[in-house]
Amino acid sequence: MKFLKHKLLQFFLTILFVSAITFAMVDLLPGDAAIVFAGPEASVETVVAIRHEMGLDAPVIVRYFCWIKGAARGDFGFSLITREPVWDTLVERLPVTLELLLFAQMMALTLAIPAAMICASRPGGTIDRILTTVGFASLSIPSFVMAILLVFFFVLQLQWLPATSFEPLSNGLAANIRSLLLPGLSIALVEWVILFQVLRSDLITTLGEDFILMARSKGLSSTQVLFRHALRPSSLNLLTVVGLQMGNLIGGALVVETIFALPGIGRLLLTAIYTRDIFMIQGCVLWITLGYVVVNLFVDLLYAALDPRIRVEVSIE
Amino acid sequence: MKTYQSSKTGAVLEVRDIQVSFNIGRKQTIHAVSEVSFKINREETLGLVGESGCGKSSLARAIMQLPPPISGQVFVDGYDLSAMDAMALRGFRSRIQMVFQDPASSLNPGRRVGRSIAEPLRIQGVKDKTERISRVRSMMAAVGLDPEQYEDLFPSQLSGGQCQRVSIARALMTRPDMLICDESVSALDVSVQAQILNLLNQIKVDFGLAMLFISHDLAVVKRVSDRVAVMYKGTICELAPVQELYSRPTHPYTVVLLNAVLQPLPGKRRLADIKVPNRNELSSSTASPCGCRFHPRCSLMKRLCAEQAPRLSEIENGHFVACHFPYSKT
Amino acid sequence: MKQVKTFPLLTFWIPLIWLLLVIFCAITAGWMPIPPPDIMDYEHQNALPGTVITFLDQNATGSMLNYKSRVSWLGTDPMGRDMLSRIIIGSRVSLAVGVIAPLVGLVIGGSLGMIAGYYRGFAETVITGLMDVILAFPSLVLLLAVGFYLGTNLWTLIPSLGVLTVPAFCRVSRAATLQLSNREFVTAAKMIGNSNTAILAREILPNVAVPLCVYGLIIMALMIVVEGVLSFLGLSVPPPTPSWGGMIAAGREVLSEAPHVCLVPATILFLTVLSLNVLGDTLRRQTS
Amino acid sequence: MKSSFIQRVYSQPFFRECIVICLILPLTIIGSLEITYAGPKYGGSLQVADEMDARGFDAIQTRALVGNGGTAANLVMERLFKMDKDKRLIPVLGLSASPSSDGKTWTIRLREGVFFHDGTPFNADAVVQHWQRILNPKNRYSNLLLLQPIKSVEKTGNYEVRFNLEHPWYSFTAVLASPYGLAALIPSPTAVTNDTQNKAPVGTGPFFLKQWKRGDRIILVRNPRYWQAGKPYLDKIVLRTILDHEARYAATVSGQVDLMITDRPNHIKNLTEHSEFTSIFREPTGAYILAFNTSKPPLDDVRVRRAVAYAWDQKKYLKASYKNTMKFAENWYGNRFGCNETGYLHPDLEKAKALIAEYGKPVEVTYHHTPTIRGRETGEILQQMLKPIGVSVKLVPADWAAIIKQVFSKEYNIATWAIWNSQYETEPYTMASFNSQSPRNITQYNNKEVDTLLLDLRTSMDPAKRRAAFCKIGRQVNHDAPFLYLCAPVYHAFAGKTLRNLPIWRDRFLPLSDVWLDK
Repeated sequence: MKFLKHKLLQFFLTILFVSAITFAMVDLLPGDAAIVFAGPEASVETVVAIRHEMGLDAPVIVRYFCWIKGAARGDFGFSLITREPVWDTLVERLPVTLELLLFAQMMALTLAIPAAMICASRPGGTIDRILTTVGFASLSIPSFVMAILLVFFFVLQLQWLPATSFEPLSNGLAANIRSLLLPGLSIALVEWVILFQVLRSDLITTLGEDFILMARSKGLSSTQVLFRHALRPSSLNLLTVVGLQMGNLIGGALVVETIFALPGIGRLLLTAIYTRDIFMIQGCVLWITLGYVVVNLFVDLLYAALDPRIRVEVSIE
Repeated sequence: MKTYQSSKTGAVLEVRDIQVSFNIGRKQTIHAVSEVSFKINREETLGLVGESGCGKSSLARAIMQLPPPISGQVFVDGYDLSAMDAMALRGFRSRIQMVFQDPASSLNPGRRVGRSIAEPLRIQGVKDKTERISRVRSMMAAVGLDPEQYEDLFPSQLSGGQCQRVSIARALMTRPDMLICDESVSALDVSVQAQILNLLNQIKVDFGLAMLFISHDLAVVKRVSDRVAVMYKGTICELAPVQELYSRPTHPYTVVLLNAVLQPLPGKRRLADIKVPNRNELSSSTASPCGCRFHPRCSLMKRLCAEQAPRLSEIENGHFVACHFPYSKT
Repeated sequence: MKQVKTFPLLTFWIPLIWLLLVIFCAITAGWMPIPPPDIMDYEHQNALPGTVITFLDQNATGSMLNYKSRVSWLGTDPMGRDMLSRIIIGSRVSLAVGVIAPLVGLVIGGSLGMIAGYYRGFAETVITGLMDVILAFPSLVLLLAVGFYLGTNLWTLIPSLGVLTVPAFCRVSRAATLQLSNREFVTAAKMIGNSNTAILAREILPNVAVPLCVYGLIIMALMIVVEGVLSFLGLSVPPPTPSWGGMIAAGREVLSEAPHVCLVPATILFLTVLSLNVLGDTLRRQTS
Repeated sequence: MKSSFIQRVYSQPFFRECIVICLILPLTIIGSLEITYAGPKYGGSLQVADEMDARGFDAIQTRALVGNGGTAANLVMERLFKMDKDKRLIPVLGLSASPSSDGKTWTIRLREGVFFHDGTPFNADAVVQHWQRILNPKNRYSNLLLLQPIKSVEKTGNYEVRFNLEHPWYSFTAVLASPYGLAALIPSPTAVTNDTQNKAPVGTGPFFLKQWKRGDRIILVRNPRYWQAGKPYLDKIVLRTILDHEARYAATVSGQVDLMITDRPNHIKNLTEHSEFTSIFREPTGAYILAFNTSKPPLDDVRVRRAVAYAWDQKKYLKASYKNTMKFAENWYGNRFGCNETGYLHPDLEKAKALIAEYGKPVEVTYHHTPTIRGRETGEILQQMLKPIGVSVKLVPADWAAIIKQVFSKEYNIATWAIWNSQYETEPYTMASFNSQSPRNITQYNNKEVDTLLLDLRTSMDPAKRRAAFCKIGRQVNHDAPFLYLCAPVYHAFAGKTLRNLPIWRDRFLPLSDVWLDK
C-alpha cells in the first residue's frame, strides 16, 4: 500500500529530524547536566570528572548516534539527574498528560457538539449569534489566563473546588476527576471554540445539501435530520481537528500542568530543560513528537478509510 | 543563440505526431493525446471539436509547451518549439497566444484591465509611457472596447464578454502569428458568443492570424472555422473543410456527434442509423482498446476495427479520415 | 459580481479603534503624563485602581508642603509601580512581537508557500516536509534553547517566534498559490513571455498577499498570546521593561488579596487579542 | 554529725533517687492523668506540602538534600546524635561521644538492638562502611570539603567506632549531628551495596518509605518495629510536592494539606492571621546574598563594591519583596557571637556616589538571577537602587544550572547565592566561603588577614578566642563587601489546628517524627 508507505516514511524522517535538532539545540545551551548533577558547591575538577563519567565530553555527533542506536532498541538512557531510566519516568508521566488532554477534549466536545447543532439548526439566529460571539471571546483568552481566572473564581472566591496537585485514578475516580476538573476546563474552554466553529460550518454546509432536503421531504423532523443525517457526514472534519489539536494542545498542557502542578510530561520537559537533563529532554521531545505524528498519521489513515478520494490525491502527488 | 531548423512547409503551425500522457501513479498513465498531426496556415481557422475529456485542451497546451509533449514536434513558422531551450522558448512563446474559456479566471483580478493589456508591452521592453498608452487604447478599440470607459476598471467590474475582449486584446498585443481559442466562448451567453465569434473572424483577417479554435460546440465551430478536426480519445478521427465535414461526415463518430446536435436535413439520408450503444461508455481512457479507439461504441464495427488502428488518410482532396470503413458518400 | 463592502460597527470599527488606541499609546508613551513604569513606591504596594497616591516631590526640599499627590488610575503592582504606565509601556513589547514576528513568518512562509505551490514537484515535497518538522517540533524547546543560548530579549525572541509562524503562513500561501496557478491568467502571463520569477512576483504575489495579510492578523493575536505565555514563564523580555504576560504572572502571586494586579493586564491582553481575532475574521469574510 | 549523716544519705544514689521520686511522684501522677486525658492519639495520615521534591537519598549519588527530600530522609534515616540549643549532644543511634585527651580522636558508643527496615542490624560495621564511603575521595562526596579535618573512621568494637582527626576540631560534634547533608544519616549497608538507597532509602527511622512518585509525592508509613517503643504516632505521612505557590496555598486553606512550608510573604501574612493555623518558623541562619565576582572588573575594585553596598537598602528590600517576613542580615552567622560592631555598610547614597566618582568610570554590571518571580523582583529592585548612583544593571534570567556554570567559570558579575549556615557549625562554612584557597570561595575573596584568622579559628578550641575571630572576620568581610546581603532567611510552616506536639524547628528540615493528629 503506497499511501501507507509514503506516510510511514514521512513519519520516520520527521522523528529523526526532530530528535537531531533537539539534540543539537540542547547541546548549545550554556551549563550542562554535569554541573547540575555536581550540585552548587562542587569544584571545577569534580564537574570535569563527572562530565567525563557521564560521557558528556564526547563530540555531539557521537553522542547523538549512541542515543539513536539505543532508542532504536527501546533504550532511552538514564536521566542524568535522577539516574532513573528515562523510559520509566516517561511511562509514569505520560498517562497524566494523556488523561488531561483526553479529559479536556471530551469536555470541549461536550460543549462544542450541542452548541454547534443548536447554531446550525438556525444559522444567523439569536442563539447562533450569541454562541458565536461567546466562542470568539473565549478563543481570545489564553489558557494560562483562563487557568488563573478559574482559580480566582472557583477556588478563591467561591471555594468550590480544590486547586491542588494531581490525584491519580488509584485514589478514586471522584478525586481524580475533581483534581482534573479545573486544568481540563482551562484547556477545554479555549479548545471548544475551534471544534464548534468547524462543526458549525460543516453542519450548515451539509444541511444545505440535496440529501438533507430529501430527508426533510420524507417528513423527518429537523432534530432527526440533524442527528441521523447531518451529524455523521459533518464529523469528518471535526475528527481531523480533534486529532490535530491533540498535538497542538501539548504546548497548552505544559503551561496548565505548571499552574496546576500536574506531574505530566509537559512539566517533566520544562524541569528537564531547566536542569539540562539531555536524555530526559530527548525522551520527552521524542514522545511528544511521536504523539503528534502518530495522531496525525492515525487521522490521515482514518480519513483515507472513510473517504477514498484522499488516497488517490496523495498518490497523484 | 542557437538556431532552430526551419521546416519548409510554409504553414504557420505544424504539429507532427504529438503525444501527451500523464502519469497518475502506480505505473499507470493516461494517454491524453496520441500521434496527432496537422497544419494551420495564415488567415485560416482550424476548428477542433470533440466531447469533453478527449484531449483537446491537452493538445492546445502541448502546442504551447505547457507542458511539452512526450514526443512529436511543434513547428511555428518553421521553428521547432520542442527543440528549444527554456530561454529561447520563453521569447518565442509570445508568437502563439491563447484565449481561455473562463473570462473571470483569465485576467488577474487585482489588476486594472488597461494594465493587463499593457503587460506584453512591458515584456517587450516598451519603456515610453505615452506609446504604451496609445497602443493599449488602439488595441482596445480594435477589440471593440471603449478605452475611456474600461481602461481603469477591474475584471470583476466587467461582463464575461468584455473580459474575453480584454483577453483577446492582451493576446494580440504580442503581435502573435497564431491564436489558440480554448473553449473561448462556451462560458458566454449565446448573443455574446456571436459578438465574440465575429470579433475573432475580424481579427483573423486584420492581424493575419492562424487560429486553432477548440470547442465542444459544433455550431460554434462551424461558424468560425475554415477546416474542422474531430477528436476522439486523443486522436483525430476526421479532418475536413467545414462545409465538407458538416454536409458529408465520413467517420462514424463525426456522424454520431452531428446527429446529436443537428436536425437531419430534409431530403438527406438519416444519419441516425448509426446507433450509439450504451455499453462501455464509461470505459476509462487509461485502458484504451486496441484497434480503432471508437470501435467499442461503433455500430458499424467489424473484426478489423478491433485488431488494427486505422491511420488518418486522405480520402478526398483535403478530407482526411481515420476509419477502416468510412461512411461513404454513395 | 460586485460585492457591497460594509464595515459593521461592532465587528470592525470598535476593534479597529481599540487597536489604534493601543498602537497610539505604545508610540506616544514617552510623551504621556504618566509616572515612569519602574519607579517603586514601597508605601503603596498593591494599591487599588483610583487610589490617590501622595509622594514626595523629588525636586523640592524641606517642608511638608512639598508632598504632591496623583491618582493611580489602574492601581499599583506588588512593587508599588503604577499599573497604567506599565500597561502602556508593556504594550510596546506585545506590539513589537505581535507585528514583527508574523512579518518574519509572512515573508519566509509566504515565499516558501508560493514556491511550493507554483513549482510543485521536488520543491513542494521538501518544503512541506520541512514544515511538517517545524510543526511537529515542541515549540517551547526551541524558544527556551534560543532564549538561553542568545539571551532572552526582544531581538532573539522575535526571530524564533517568527520561525514558528512560518508553517502556518506557508500553508495558506501554498493553498492560495495552488489555486491561482490553475487560473488561466497565469498561463496567459507565461505565454506573453514572463519568466517564472516574474509570474510569481507580478501575478501570484499580489493575489496571495491579501489573504496572507488577513491571516497575519490572526497570527498576530496568537503571537501576542505566546509572548504572554513566555513572559508568564519568565522567558520573555528582561526587566525593567514591563510586559503584559509578566504583569499577569506577578499578579497571580497576589490574586487573593489584590486581584486587580492580575486581572487588569489580563483584560487588556484579552481585549487586544479579541480585537485582532474579530478584525481578522471580518476582513477574511470581506475578502473571500 | 547529723549533717554529715544526711550528707551521707544524700550521697547514696538510692536514697537520693528515693527522695527525688517522693517529691516528683505526685507531680507525675497528676501529669500522667493529664496525659491519659489528652495523650497522643495514634493513627491518622498527615499531609505535608512543600515546594521541592526530593532528588535522591544516597549521599554519594545525590549531592543535595532539598525540600521534601530532606524531610523524608530525616524520617526514614537517623543520625548518631542530635544537638540541643546549647550544643549538647542528644543520643539517637549513638549513645556517647568522647574525645581523647589530645582531642584528635573521638570514640563513639552505638545503640544496640536497632535494626534497619530491611532487617540488617545496626552496628559499628554499618557506621564505618557509611563513613568510609563518604570520606573516600574517589567517591567525590560533594561536601567533603566541609569534613576536611576528619582523617579516618575505624571500628573498635561491635558497637563502638573511632573517628581520627587531623587536629582537635571544635565543630566535630556539630558535623556528627548535622541535619544538612546526607553524611550524618546512617543508611542500611545492604541497600547501599545493592544500589537501591538513592531511590528507595532504608534507614532505622520511625517511618519507612512506601512510595516515591517523582514530582508528586512521597508516602511514608509507620515503622511498627521502631526502636523507640510507642513511637511514632502517625500511621502515614504524605509529603506532597506542589511547586506552585498559589496551588499550595489553596490546598492548605481548603484543608487538603495539614502542613505547608512556604516563603511567600502574602501567604505567610494571611496564614499567620488565620485562626485555623499554627505558625512554625525557624530562626534565621545563614544569609541569602548577591555574590560579587571580585576577580572581574568592575567589581574587582573595592570602591565599586562598597559603593554598591552603600546604595543597597536591605530594609527597603525586605519590606518590598518579603513584607518583612525575613530578617535583616548584618552577617552570615547571626548574632550568636554578640559582636559589638558588625561593620555592615548601612545605606548612604552620598558615600556611594562619592566612591563611584572616585572610581571615575561608568559602571555596568550583569546580574544572573533565577527565572522566578522572586529572582526577577530582586533584579528589578537592584536596578532601582543602583540607578541613583549611576550603576546600570543588566538582568539575565538563568536557571540554576546556568548560574552555577557562570559562577564556577568566574564569568559572572553578580549572581544569586546563599551562604548556608547551620545553627551549630558556622566555622566549616565560613572557611569554605572566604578562605582564598577554597574551591568554594565563589566570590574569589582574597584577604591574607582573613586567611590567617580562619586558620586560627579552625584549630582553636577556646570559645572566647573563636568569638573574637568570628567578629573580626565578619567586620573585615563586610568592609571589603564581596557580596550584598539580601536577608537572613526565616523558614515558615503553617500547620492546621489538629496537629499536636509540633516540633521546635531548629534544624534545616522540619522534624515530624513525634507529631500526632487530633482529629
